Amino acid sequence: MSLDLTFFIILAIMAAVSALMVILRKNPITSAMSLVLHFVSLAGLYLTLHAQFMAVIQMLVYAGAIMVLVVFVIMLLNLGREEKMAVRQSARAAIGIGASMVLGALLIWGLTQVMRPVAAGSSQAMVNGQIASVGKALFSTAYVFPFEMVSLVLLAAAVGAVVLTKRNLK
Amino acid sequence: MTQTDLLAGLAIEIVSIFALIIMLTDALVERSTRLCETLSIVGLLGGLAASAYAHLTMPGQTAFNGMIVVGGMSTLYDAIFCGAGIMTVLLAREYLTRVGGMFDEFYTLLMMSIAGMMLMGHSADSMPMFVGLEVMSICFYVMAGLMRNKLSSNEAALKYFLLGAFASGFLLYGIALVYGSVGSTAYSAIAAKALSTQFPTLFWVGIGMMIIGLGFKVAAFPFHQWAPDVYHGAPTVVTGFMSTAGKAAAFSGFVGFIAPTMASGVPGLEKAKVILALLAVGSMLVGNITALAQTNVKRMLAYSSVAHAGYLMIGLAAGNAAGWTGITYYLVAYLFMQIGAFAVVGILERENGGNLTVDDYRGLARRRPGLALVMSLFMFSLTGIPPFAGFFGKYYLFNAAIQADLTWLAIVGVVSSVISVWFYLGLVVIMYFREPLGEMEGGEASISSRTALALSIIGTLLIGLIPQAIINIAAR
Amino acid sequence: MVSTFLPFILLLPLAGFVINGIFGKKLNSERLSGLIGASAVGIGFILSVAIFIELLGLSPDARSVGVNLADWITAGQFSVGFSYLVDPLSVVFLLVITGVGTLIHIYSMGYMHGDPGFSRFFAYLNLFIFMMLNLVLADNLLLTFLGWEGVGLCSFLLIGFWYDRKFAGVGILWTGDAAKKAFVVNRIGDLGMLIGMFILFSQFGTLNYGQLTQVLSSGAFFPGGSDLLTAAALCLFVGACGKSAQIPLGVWLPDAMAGPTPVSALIHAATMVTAGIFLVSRNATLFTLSPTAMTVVTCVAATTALVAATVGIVQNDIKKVLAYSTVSQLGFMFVALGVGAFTAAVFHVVTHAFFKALLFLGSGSVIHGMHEEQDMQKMGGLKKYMPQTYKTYLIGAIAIAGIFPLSGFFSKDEILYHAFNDSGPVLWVVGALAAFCTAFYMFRSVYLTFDGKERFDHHHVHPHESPASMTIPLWILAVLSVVGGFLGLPAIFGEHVHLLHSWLEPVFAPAYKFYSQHHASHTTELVLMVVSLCIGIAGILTARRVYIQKPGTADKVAARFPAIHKLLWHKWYMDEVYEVGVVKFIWMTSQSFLYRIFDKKIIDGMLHGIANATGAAGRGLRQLQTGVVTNYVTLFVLGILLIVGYLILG
Amino acid sequence: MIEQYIPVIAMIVTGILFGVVSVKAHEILGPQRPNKSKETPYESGMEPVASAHERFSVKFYLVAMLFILFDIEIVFMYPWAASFRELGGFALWAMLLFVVTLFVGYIYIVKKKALKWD
Amino acid sequence: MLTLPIEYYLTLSAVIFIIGTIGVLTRRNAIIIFMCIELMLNSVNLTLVAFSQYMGDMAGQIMVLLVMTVAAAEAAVGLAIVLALFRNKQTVYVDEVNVLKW
Repeated sequence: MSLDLTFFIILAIMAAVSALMVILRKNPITSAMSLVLHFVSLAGLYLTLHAQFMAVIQMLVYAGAIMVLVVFVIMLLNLGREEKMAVRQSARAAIGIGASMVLGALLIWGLTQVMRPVAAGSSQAMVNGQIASVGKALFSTAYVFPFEMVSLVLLAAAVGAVVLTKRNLK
Repeated sequence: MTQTDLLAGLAIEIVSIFALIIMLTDALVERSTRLCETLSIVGLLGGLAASAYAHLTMPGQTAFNGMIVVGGMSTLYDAIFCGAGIMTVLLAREYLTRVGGMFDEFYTLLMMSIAGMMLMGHSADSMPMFVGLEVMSICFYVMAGLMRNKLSSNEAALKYFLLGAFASGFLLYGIALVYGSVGSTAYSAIAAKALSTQFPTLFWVGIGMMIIGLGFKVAAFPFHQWAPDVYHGAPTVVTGFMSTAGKAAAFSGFVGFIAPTMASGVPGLEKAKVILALLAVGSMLVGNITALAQTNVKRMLAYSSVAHAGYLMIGLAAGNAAGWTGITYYLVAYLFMQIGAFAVVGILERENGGNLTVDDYRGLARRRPGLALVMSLFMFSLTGIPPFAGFFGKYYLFNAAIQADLTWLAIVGVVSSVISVWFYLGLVVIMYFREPLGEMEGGEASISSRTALALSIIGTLLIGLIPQAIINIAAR
Repeated sequence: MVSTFLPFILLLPLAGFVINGIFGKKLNSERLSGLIGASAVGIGFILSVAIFIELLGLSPDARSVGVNLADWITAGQFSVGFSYLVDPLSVVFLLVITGVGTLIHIYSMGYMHGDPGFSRFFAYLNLFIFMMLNLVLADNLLLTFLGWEGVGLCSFLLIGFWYDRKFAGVGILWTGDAAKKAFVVNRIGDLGMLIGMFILFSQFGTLNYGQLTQVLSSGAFFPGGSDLLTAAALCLFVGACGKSAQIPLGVWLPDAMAGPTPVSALIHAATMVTAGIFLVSRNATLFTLSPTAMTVVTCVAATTALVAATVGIVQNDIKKVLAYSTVSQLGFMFVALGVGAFTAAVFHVVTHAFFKALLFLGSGSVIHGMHEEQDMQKMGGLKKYMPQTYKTYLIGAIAIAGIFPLSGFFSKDEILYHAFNDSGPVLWVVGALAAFCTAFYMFRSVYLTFDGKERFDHHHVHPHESPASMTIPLWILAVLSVVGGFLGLPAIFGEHVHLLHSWLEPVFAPAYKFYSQHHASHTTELVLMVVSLCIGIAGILTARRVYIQKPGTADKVAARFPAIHKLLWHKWYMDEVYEVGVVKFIWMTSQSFLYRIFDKKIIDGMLHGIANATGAAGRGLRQLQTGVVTNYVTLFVLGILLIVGYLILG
Repeated sequence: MIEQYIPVIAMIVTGILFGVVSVKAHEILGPQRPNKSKETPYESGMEPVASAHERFSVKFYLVAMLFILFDIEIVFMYPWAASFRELGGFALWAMLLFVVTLFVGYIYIVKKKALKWD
Repeated sequence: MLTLPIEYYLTLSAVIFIIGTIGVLTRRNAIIIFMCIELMLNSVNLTLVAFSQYMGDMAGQIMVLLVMTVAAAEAAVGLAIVLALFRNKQTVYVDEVNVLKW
């Protein structure tokens, strides 16, 4: 077993198990911490793909910023207590879970049946994963417009957060 | 990047910059509501002018390395978004002040969402489409919850947010799979490379997921369930805006990737057509039939908007040029009649959620004859009675279906529009032919609300009289 | 000249609608509003006559002029304009609509006097005329459909004109409900018509009447085979059934009587309800190509004619008698269409427009004079109070009963003749029975209303004759009802005396290519004429026996014919025969079966059933909307599963 | 080529192990004899009066939200900063526009007193 | 060099995506539902990065940048909505939030 495969398997198991923990743990804080672990393992997986910059910002944005916010809110609302049960046991939930499982099986089967490894650009991967390549692409004519527009998403979020939560807004 | 690129994106840039200016105005100026209102209208008119300029000087050109496309249909989309924005601005202050949601941030969010929509309408690549969609959606989540002290508004925002983010996940997955199969996010790559892709399954699952994601945004069955609740709980002006401009934006995104897919000739195209046709059938029937059982006018209109998404999807399923122009025409027509209907609902609504049930509309013709008359016109148009705009919209869409050998789909469309007669004209009958239950308070409209109503009436009639002009612009 | 006048004919009523609709309240003058409304149509009539004269001057083959006003829809190679076709058929309808329309406008100025919605009423009437003209003048199905929907809308607005009045209809309490019922039933018909249009368009790529007729008559049949052709014809016929109140879509017409009487006369007797006949005549070639469709038309029409006539017998509301009569007469017209006698159908449309408008306006005059009383049992002996109304109403009744030489005789006889000739004795007998009933109930209404004891309350009701603005139109229509028959004299009077036939010849020539008509000898024709005349007279006499003649008279007759005396003419025995044999049977069948069960239970039940089923489906689907996000997600995921599964496995 | 990341991974693993071991070691090594007064939180000798889980003010949330805003800004700055000389003037203007846009957001938040601590 | 077949990544990401979906379907707590949606978005990111690297095309990674930005913004807005709801009705459980129905 090659080193690549070893790493992949370890990280993949980590990612899948932590994802399962997110949906199975009763305590919201535990779920949140599992999610952090999941983000970290995804960052590891990005490294196995040689997408170094992606791995870095995965840690910064997800594990850093977003999870901070989530945990903040959980604390804020004093939701540290546990739910009665982690997963609802009802016919509807069973249908939903069943349907999702079948969907997942279909997806995996469909995506792997006809796939051949895409190797066209894999030699490029080392270069493309580097921060400089991302910079070059991001500031090219093509992507600069979506990049500028995405700032509106952030502003809208800021305005929305203020308007929805700030007390005594004028 | 060149000057041409900047000029091509000018409409979006103007609206975005005005959004920033309004944000600053809101932050720095005391009592800035009127100023924000004026700035919004100026910005939207500017956007319209820039879009018209682009349509005249560079129709059909692409800019930013094929990221966005200019002129033709995208100009009509711009007109829909800006038009809806202007009417919403005219209606908003009076209504929001009454129901307790008057924050100047409303104008910032409105302008930002319009910028997002315009980006969607112009996009020739799934990347800007996604960004535009998210700008729009995030603004909508907040706008739906704008009456932050009302539980119904909070609930609407929460439901919209959770389901919307969930659907975004599917859209994104679809984009990723299509990207993997054709090697690019550009729509032109779908048309050029999809036929030769080694991974047709990947491609079709991707397209299917994108249909699901955008099907949610247009509120198509079975992804429609958010719409009645959100449209009901959100402030009425926001509902009117979301259900017209929001739907139009989602359809502009839809047409963007479905059109090249239909043109690509990839094996399996028939399956995609079947799916779109079934979504259309489900939306039309479920929307119209459920609307029958509603007692709340806002909810009734919400369900009927699901049905209208179904009519529009007929155009997608047809997958021909007549379908695309039909969708565009219908969206223009729908803008006026639907936003007008919600304007009337908003004018009548009271701060505690009163005057919203069908019973409150009894005998409206005697108490508010003007409002009853315009509401009836909108109802007639929504039903699809000639010569109002709604009739021609349906006509073009059904015609497109027939051209695509989908006569059965057109027939289902006609049948479901017959069902819609019951509740649309039922409301007219109630307004005109029923005794009122008690005294009605409210219903006085300010000058700006009247202007908005007049605009929608003129639009509904004019679009019906000059359908060809709209079709000509769309076909360019 | 045609192309110069036509826009005025069309646009004047539209202008009248706009003026009365927008400025009506501001004008605040009944005289002015009425004048604007009536003159808009009146000028149209004069111009129509001018067009008619011009066409007369042309050779028969050149009497077809297309006028294109504006391009309306262009989609690909498919284009529809606001383009109109002036040909013999449309000119006949044009003259009837504007002519009768003018008279009814004048009449309305008297009838609606003092109504707060006076100007609104005239605005609607004018809009109706505009839409109706679009319907008949269009040169393509789509524009006809625009007019079709438009007249439906106007009918809706006008039936519900007094929306806040109580009205006892079939399962209906309010006038507004009657309007809605009419509209909904009509939409079902429209659905059929739309589907028919779709089929035609998908097969031929055109909706233009000229092109359709050309393709069809070229012998190159439907690319889709004759089944599709039958389907298209039947779909159009469903539309025609809706507008022209044929079984099973006829239930709305009696309830439509909730509208003001001039509306009943104009829309629900003279013009709009004949739109179905127009539609079939316009597409005569299509129908003649499908024997199945023709048979269906005949059967539906004959059933309607007879059923409606029997139901008419037991009605006590004077307007309802006329309403059922209208349904029955429309059935006659469709019988004519079904046997390929298109000219006879159009002929009956014209004469029917005269005498039925006359009868409705007469009944309106009665209702007006009786302070809005419509129940015939509370009338009686009115002829001395309103002699003008009585005389004209009587003329109308004689005309519809089919008495020589009034107009109804000729047109009805022609239909019966063709029924006998082209179908057979069974159809003839059905028609004759219906004709008998017609004569009977019409004279029943005459006697109950104008003759016999005065059954109204003299303290509260003071019958009076109506003003001149109402009686003058009555007299004009009476004259037309008398002489109208000479438009189509039967062949025994000589060659080429059937003016209408020669006039319409070029229009129906392509259709006759596929549906040759039999010609019987003059003797057969004469015998049939005499028999049908006798039937009419018999109907009248029966009515007279039952409602006028006193027991004394009956005794005298009985003494002369002792044998028949016991059976028929003895008062008590006659009463019993009448009670048990005729009235009870007919009453039973019509009141309990036809009216109560067939009309109310089956047809209304079906409509309500559909409505209830959709309503229940609506309430059921509503339960899906539980308000809980996770449930929504479940449906969402199921949808995704189906879509993705279909894409991967399908 | 995953080998080049081994030192990084080794460090992460060591860090995690150190954290886990130092928390868990005393549970395993030390004696476990809990009683009721030992389990109550130490409040300088006072009896605890309420739950230790106290709800924070919403101001914390607004600050955290602002942190996200500028965190993302930084994320987009990295690729630019890493090679801004090669990218040239165009990228400078693009980045400037981005920063200015977000600065408008900053002004808004400050002026709306979303960060005011009272 | 990338030595593993891309199916490995696609399969893993499909698995995580479905786990996220199941979480959305079964949890009651709006915040946890939101976390599950984040799981789904992350799995898509993995797919995008994999495609991007295997095809040698930068668009996928740019897309991931944008998705992360959007996710951050959604987190801010979504949690603000939860806070606003909590203020009016002391709950974050979605099955207790059903005033709007039918």
